[in-house]
Amino acid sequence: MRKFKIFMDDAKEEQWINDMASQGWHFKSFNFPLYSFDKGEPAEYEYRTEMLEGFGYGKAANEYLDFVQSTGIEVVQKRFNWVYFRQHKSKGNFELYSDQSSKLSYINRIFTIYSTLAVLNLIAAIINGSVLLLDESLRFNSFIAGLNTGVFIALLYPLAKTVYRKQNLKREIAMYEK
Amino acid sequence: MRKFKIFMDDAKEEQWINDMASQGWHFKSFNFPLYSFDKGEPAEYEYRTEMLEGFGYGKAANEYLDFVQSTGIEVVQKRFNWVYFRQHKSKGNFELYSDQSSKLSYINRIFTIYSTLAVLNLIAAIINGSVLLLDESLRFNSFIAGLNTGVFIALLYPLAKTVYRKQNLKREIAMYEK
Amino acid sequence: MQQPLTEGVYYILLALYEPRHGYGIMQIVEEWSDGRVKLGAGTTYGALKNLQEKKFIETLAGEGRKKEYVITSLGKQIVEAEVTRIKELYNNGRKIIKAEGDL
Amino acid sequence: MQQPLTEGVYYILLALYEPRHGYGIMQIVEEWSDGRVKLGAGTTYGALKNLQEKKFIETLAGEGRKKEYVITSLGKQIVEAEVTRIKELYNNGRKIIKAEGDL
Repeated sequence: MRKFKIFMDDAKEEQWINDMASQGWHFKSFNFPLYSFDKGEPAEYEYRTEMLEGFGYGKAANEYLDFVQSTGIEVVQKRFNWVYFRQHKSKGNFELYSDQSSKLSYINRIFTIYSTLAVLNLIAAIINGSVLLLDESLRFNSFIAGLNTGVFIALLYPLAKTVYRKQNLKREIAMYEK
Repeated sequence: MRKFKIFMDDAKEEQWINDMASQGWHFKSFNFPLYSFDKGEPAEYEYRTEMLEGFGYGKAANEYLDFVQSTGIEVVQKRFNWVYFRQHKSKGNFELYSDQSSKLSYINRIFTIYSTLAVLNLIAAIINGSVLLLDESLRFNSFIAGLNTGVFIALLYPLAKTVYRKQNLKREIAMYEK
Repeated sequence: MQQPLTEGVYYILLALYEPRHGYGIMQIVEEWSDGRVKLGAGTTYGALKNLQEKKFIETLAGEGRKKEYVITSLGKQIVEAEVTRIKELYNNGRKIIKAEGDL
Repeated sequence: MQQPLTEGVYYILLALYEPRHGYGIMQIVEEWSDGRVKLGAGTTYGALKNLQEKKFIETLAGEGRKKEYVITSLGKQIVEAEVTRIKELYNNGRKIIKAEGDL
């Protein structure tokens, strides 16, 4: 089965894939903007997504994926630095990060990527927009400024969600060791 | 005694005040750009500086300062959200934050302030600079763009130092509980 | 599931089995740990704020510097679960280290 | 001054008094803690990296999935100091809770 879907929030995407799995639709692959599923037993697998460090290639990424697989976790799909994992429910609860400080460092990784993209788009939008202020005939700048502004606004949502998750974790970490 | 000095880095300012104290010059006040010292016994006091939350006024700030003073620590000077504390050496080692997670949340507070200022100045510099690209007669924008760029560059130093301190602490926190 | 408490929070909760003010907490914790744990004033203040929000401790009558804190029954449950967890860590550690010593 | 280790790092170090690979560590820690501590694969991987950098553990021969880790003598010193610290926490906690029970 295929489904058309676009997510702005990685936590929501993961939740949706797990909801589908609990109905017997097991995630197979995502090729923008289509998700493919196989029919199976309901609630057989638990899925987790992860953004790898850097661009998701090279020795470090391979070593990490190899390690994760050696613990019985399957890599369902890897696209650049974005990975879909799953584990059979018979092996119990499935979390890649089991303590607060490693959860926080993972969220910081996501935050860095989103905020870098947002700042770059904001700067580009401002440059193109400022140029427009003085010469309205520059149609191309107008298009690019609009595009940058759109991307910037679209990024504010996942960025705000990430900041919210960071704040919650930090509050916990001040009191609990993990 | 008075000394003319400007610091871009709060850790270096604190270090310098403690170096002066170890020579018998006890920090009394700072009124930009002059530091005043009183002559006393060498190495009698240990000094700590802190950036309070928000603007340093209101009930929360007063409650906090009251609490700190109740443990025998003196408030030497408070300027907006910037406070100079000291404690007599006979009371032992003096640290406001004794564990990694509270140190980290304090460094995050400093980081937020520096990075907000830096981003605001960068944006202002870009707007004024872009306008100049198309109309070189705008002298005032030129001055402001230069000023913003200067402030932005000046802020990169404390910002980089803060990021460095953050990274070090986070590495520790992943392994050690405090 | 009980989450591990930080050392500072654990000792602050233990100290508040008797009502104490902030500085009193810092002094008794230093004494109990034989000088090892010196809580900073900023750290203690932040922890007391958090623990009040979580309702693990509460304030008694008293204003400002004389404000006294005491552990709640919820706080006591947390401490007891934590002592059980620490006992598990201690027993496992002692077992492994001792086995090593016998070699 | 010994800094408190996180629970996960403490158990990983204890597990490596015998050479083990990553998954072996996760299994023995779950067993020792009676199912309470389930280390995530990402958390374990990150901790092993950090502990190697600090020279608290080292790798034995073996590649990729079969790579085995073992504690160093520096790591053992750290664990022993940690057991001493945990014993202090345990004794203080037991003392206070027990005094309470007598009331």
